[in-house]
Amino acid sequence: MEWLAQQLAPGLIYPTAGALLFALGLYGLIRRHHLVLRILALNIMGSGVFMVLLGIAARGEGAPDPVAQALTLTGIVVAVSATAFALALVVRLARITGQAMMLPGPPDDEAPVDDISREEHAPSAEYEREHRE
Amino acid sequence: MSNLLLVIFDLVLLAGLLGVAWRCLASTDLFRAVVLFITFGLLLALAWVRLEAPDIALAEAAIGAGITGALLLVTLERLRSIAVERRRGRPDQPPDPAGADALLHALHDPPPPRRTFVPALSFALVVGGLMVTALWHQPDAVGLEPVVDEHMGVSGVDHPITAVLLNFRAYDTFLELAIVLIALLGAWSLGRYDRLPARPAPGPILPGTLRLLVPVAIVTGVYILWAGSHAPGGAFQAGAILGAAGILLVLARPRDLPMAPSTPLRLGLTAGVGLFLAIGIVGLFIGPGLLGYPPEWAYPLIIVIEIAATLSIALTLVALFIAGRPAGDDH
Amino acid sequence: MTRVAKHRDATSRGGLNRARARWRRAAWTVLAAAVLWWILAGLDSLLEPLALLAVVLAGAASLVLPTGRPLAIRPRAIPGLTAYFVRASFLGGIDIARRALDPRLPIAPDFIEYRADLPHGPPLTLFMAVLSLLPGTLSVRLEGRLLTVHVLDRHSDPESALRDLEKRIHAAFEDPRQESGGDQ
Amino acid sequence: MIANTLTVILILAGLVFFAAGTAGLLRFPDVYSRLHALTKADNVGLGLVILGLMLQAAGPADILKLLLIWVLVLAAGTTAAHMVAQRTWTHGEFESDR
Repeated sequence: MEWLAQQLAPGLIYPTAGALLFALGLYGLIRRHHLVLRILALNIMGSGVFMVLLGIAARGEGAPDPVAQALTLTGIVVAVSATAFALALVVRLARITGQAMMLPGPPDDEAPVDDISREEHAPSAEYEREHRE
Repeated sequence: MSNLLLVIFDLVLLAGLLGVAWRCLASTDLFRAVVLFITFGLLLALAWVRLEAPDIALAEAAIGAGITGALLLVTLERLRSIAVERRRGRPDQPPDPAGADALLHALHDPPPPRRTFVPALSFALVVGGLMVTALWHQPDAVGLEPVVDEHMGVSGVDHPITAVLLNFRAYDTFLELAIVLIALLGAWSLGRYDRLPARPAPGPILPGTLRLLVPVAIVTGVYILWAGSHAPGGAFQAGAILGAAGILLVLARPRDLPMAPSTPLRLGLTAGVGLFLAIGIVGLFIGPGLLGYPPEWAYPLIIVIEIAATLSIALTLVALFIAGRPAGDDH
Repeated sequence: MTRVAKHRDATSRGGLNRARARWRRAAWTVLAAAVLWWILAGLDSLLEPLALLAVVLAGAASLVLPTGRPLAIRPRAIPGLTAYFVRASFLGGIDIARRALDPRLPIAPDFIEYRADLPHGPPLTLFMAVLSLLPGTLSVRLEGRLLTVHVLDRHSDPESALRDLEKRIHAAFEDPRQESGGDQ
Repeated sequence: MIANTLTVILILAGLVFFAAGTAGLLRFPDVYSRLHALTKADNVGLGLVILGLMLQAAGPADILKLLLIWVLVLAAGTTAAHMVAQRTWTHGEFESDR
């Protein structure tokens, strides 16, 4: 019982769960195609990293390590800004190409990728108009 | 007994977190994924409380769950409206039903192809396994807590996290404010302000609630800022609360709300970085070095920087939600 | 702030009334903000610069935000109304909990239309807000004074409960149609 | 001692309401009915929890703080329920919804 409680101390299971969250996010990042889902996966990976940091900071006796906590706090604000920028990029991409996905690679698709991208990625009328002004 | 209860709490919470994250990343419907992600953020805030990190719990609840959730939802709404617009066509553009269908379809991501299953799973397992192994074999770190404790006297504040953020590691915080600003510049460089797609429901209820909530958010935000010098709180959390209030206002868009003019808006957006840098450079010339303060001046300087940073963070979060340069820019 | 100035210049009696109501509201907001600071931080920090900043900002926000119509609730009516709300929301919770936990799920959802004879402004807003706390009713949409209400059980006679609520709110407010004639 | 017992009873009763609200959220057939479950049951649940915590409060400021939390959640909950109901009325249920 005593041994089990030691193995389940917050300083150990939270970092472990953080590592699992990171791995889970990585798995989602590789497998999903929609860019918004990929951004969610990146955020979950980030949360895993925060959990590892804070879990380790809470190890041992006494107050948790304030430097790790301050770093995490900084990280959360950076994460939300990066997410916002990434989402703005996704919207822009959708506006120009009509796609919010990573285009699948050639072996997946009958049409070679270049055919799609040449037409779709050409500056749209809207893009032109905006940059003429 | 209480120990056992806590262990059960930990296990249930972590299982819930992993389960929600899994369902979020596995869902084919994006709206569902976003809602699950918001739930994930709220559970995460609970985990931070359990790890004795109330500062981060505050920030996570306000930013991770609240503001990121709002950003994601408005993005889905934007993607939907782009699809509708494509289908209808615009004066200078013929309708494009194929593209519109692709995009509408894209709000439901199909299940991933089978062939990526094994490589993705094995890669994730290897990385996760390595991390867990490393974490289990790491010695109990002493951490920097004693060092911070020793120097609290010269930091100018009584809360270790604020001391680290605004004094001991002011570089990090300064650069972080710069990154937040750069993210906004990036979003602005993508195009002009484009109208929010979702119109709020008309009627008296929302304005009535806003009249109650906005003053409360202002007082609470400033209180959190004030509390940061001796208790959990500070510029980031305060900025997040005020930013959330700003996003609510933008969403409700009361007709007669004056829009912030461009120049003050830009000054406000850069106030945090600018003031931080100015004070930091003064420090360079009078002795304590770049981004250092003389101990007797530390408290007032930290408060002034924090006020500016709060303003900048709040405004930047609102601007990132709106995305795109302000409309008033061009005329 | 410019809007406030504009309102002061307004020559019509309604405009003057509105400007006065706006400043009165700002004063109340400042007071409420001070109380809120006391609740959050304690009394001894109320004179610190940041506390003053918070209070002033809250007051300024109430000046900038669209005001809506002046609140003309009778102070004497507040305790009675509050007690009614607490009781009603408690009954509403019990009612919903009973229905949700009952294995037969005894609900018969439906929409009804209800014509509220309350003036626009705080009385009607309060009516719509509180309606959603009563047992089995949820306000969905307002068009003019015609309210679409979702009822959880159409056999439970929701109309009489709504009429009762309306009567109470009506009694608690001074009728702004008589108090400030310039208000549209 | 009596205060502590009462606190435990009130909080447990509050949890029952939260559970009932969640049951309603899962069992009710459409968006509107689920909104009923969420707003009403959770308001009472939170009210009971807050009442229980008030018995443990250190002073009037703490009591008012708890009361304020309840009022704010009440206002936000009613507003959110109304907004969701109204959006559903004009736009229909989300495609993803059941």
